[in-house]
Amino acid sequence: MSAPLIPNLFGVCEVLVLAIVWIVDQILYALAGLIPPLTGLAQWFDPVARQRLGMGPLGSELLIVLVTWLIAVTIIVIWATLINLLTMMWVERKFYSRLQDRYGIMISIWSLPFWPFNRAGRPTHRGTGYLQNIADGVKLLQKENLTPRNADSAMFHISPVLIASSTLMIFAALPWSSGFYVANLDLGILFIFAAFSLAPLGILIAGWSANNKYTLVGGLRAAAMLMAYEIPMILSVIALVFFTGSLNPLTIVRQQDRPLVSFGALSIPAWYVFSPQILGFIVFSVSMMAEMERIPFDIPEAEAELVEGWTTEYSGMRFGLVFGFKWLRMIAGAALIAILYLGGWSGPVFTTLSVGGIPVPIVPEEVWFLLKIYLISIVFIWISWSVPRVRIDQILNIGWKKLIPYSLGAIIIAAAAIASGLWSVG
Amino acid sequence: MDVDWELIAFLVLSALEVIGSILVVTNKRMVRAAFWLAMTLVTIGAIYLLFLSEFVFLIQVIVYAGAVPVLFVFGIMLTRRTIMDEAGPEGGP
Amino acid sequence: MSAAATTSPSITGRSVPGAEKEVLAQLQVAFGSKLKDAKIVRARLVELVIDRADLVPLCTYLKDTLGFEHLSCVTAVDWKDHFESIYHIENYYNGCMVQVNAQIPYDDPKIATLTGLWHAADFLEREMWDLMGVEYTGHPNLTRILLPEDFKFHPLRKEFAQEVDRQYITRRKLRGGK
Amino acid sequence: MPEFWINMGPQHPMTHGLWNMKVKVDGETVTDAKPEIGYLHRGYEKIMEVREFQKNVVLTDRLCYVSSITWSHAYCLAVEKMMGIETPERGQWIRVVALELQRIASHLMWLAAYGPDLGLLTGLLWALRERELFLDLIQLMSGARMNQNYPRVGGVRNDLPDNFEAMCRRSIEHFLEKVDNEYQRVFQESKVFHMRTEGVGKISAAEAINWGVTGPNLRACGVNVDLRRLDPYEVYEEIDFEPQVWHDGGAGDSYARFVCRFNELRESCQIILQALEKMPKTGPYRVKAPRRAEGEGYAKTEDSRGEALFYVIGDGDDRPYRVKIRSPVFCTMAATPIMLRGNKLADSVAILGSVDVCVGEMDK
Repeated sequence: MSAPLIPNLFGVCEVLVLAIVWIVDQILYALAGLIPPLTGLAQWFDPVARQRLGMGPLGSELLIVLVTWLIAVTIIVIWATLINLLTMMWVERKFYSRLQDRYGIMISIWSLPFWPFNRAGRPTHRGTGYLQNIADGVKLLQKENLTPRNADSAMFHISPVLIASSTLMIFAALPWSSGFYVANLDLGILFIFAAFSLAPLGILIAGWSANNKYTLVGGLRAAAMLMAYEIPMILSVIALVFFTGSLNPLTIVRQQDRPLVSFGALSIPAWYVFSPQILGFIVFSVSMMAEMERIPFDIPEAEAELVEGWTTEYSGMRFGLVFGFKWLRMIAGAALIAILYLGGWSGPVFTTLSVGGIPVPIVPEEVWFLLKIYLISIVFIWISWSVPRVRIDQILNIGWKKLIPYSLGAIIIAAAAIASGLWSVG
Repeated sequence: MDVDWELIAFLVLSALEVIGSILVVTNKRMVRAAFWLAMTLVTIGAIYLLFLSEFVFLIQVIVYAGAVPVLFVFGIMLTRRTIMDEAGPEGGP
Repeated sequence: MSAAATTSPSITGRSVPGAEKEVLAQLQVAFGSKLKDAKIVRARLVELVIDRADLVPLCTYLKDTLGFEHLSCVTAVDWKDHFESIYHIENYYNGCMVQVNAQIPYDDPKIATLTGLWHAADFLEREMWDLMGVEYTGHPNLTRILLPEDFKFHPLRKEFAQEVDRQYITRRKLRGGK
Repeated sequence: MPEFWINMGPQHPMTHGLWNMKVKVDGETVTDAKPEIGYLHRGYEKIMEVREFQKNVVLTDRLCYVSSITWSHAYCLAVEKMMGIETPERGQWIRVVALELQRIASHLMWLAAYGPDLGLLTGLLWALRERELFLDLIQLMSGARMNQNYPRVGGVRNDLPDNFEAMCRRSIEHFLEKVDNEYQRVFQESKVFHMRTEGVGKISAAEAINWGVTGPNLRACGVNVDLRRLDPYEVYEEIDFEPQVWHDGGAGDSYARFVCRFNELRESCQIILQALEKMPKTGPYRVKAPRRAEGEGYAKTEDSRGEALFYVIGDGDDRPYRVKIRSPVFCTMAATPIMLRGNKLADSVAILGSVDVCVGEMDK
């Protein structure tokens, strides 16, 4: 019951585009005083002049829509990769460093080797460490891209692109709040799964094309594992759809944004995790952890026996892409868990103040959503840095013999709950 | 100037699909053929999208781009390759 | 562990006092004159000197009858006029160790392998062939183990001497003298 | 999928050092294995023939960089046996303390390396953190963290420093607490750890003895052989300790090897505490060793990885005529194909990590 910070991303971008057009127009008018032929171009941009000349408004033109879309997509990509990806990597590295009794990364803005930052007497490597990931990225950019001699070069170079682009596709349909999204699809959850399911092909092609035994075994393991874990994931979502009746993430979150039980001022929200869906939630989280290749399930790149698994032969920024985009998939996975089971961006009810009948959010929706994403991710990180890796046959046993029956059980429970009327479709 | 954008999109997608399917059958390397197969199937899905059937498009992507080529490549990986033929591991990792 | 009954029923982890005398007595009864030299060096250590022909029967007796189940070490020594292949064989039941020195003539450095008795002899004999050039006949895979395959010498032989001078710097040298 | 060979090494995250484990896999199952060693061969036995008896301690220190004192001690013991001298009592007690400190440091290094083998990097950093305590103690005693050059022919280099006993007790108290609370939880009580280690890399007791497997790896098979007890050297006779032997079922697997080593950490702490108690407070710690010697001497000691045997022959010169080093890892390496066969590829790491490979001593 809080409000989004950005009520409508598309509208915001449209206003932005129109403002830019207006500024450009003013500059063109000013230049037209010097160069008369520019007057026509300036009038073409000017809505007032267009109306006078009978050309119709510019805002409905395809160009403006296209530019607005581009800006919206760019904003989401920058938001996801440049801000959240780096923050997530920083959180993980800092968190597991503290788990291991050490400081971890410490390169910050005070480590920059020029004047305002690097002053005499100030230690250079005592910061928060946020810039370490950027430094790593710059290092990877400077490195040479090696291609193995006998590799299938085209496929070898295509697969990082395939993995990166399919991961970014997720964010086209992933809303960050009730207003902060690119596209509101009716089948948004299905679209996200479609984008998720494209990556295994890239992993397999990467493992095959490098012409290396480690990558081959790593790719085989990745394919076997991802196939085994996608099925329970989708089955548990099917169980959820019995309750939601919709695949639109906005609708799913809206259904959860109400109190389930109230104890005076406090109340338990109607998140699907507090419903008979708890079994599906567990199955979904475990499968998502496998989908992210986090440590108990990270056999595709088990560095102990397979050097670096299917990423062994990549170097330079190609390695950076396939390595860094794991965190992007982690953000997407945590966001999916939050949307489907943990109420998405709906904050706890008691944090909303009611001033004269109008609910005033103390914290905007985006903050709640990010908080949930990072908490889920920290739980994943915590698990993955405190248990050893599971073996391939054990992983497949867990996947095929435990998770799939459990997810089928979740479907039965959900169907029974709906059929007996214990739970009504939201 | 009334451009039928849907027609243009349909033509472009069909051209991609035809080229992709030709590449599938002519390519000598099996993994490349599987890759082109995936591309062909995705473009077929995009044509479904032109007919405003979103659900079929998404299912097409999940099944025919996510699962079927993966199975194909999985099968290809299980076949014999030159790096496995070396008697000892002297010639490469 | 067929020979457990002769010494002690199970491995207790403690040594039996006086076991070396008993072992030596039994060996002298069984082999008699074939032992060129047999003595107790110290507690729990018996030393035997034999000819290379008697190695396998002696070791079979040691392993099967006396319960010496652990071949600890195989050493080949270059005595310039003859070789010696020295086996340290240990008994886990009474803590006794037998050191078998098998003598090998210099011009024919061959001795029977013990891989039939102890698998441990596999690597140990390969190492000694690699470094000393004593050929263990009957060894299933007598190839170089520590040195490269194409190495041409057996470096532990005394004729393979690459360092003759002593390896230290005198104080006079440190001070700048010669 | 045809069977094919995979190189695990020589440049590989699994090999703790420089050796190559060739593994033949059928899909994910290991069908054959072939260790290929010698990448770190430095010809120690040859070099030692041109150095004086005492100066060889510098070399034996470097046989295994995580377990220097135990190796130098084995060499010094063999030379003492050859020369017929005996260390004074206080020297022997100091040696026992040094040996056990080194054993703990070595086992902690093994524990640290075993963590990443199973994908548990947290274990690495925790074990290395406590290893610092023991390296500090060793530094206090000998002046160096690694390659201490501490044992001497005829004793040890220097007496214990004044406050050593108190520092030692404090560190051990802290360490035992960490063992019970942290290591026990992150390793032994973790279900995934049990899944990864139990039942893999099995070797029977008879086979282990026949292949020459010694030390904790043999005790994990249920064979009660600890050379500190079976063939006591120094003053181990007077110390009351329990060799860590795996008695339950499932003997000889990776988990048993882990438990034996892990419990030796605690046992070594108890030995150190006892030694500090029983040690004569004053007295000579070293005798003068003769410069030249003739004869032969052999000593076998319980190294942190198994039976370390030195066989030294002197010909009357001040240099040994022949030195033979029996490395426990060298013999264990011959038995690894037995442990590996039939297991999964991922298990090969869990198995080879549990046998505690140190390439320096293996390749000599």
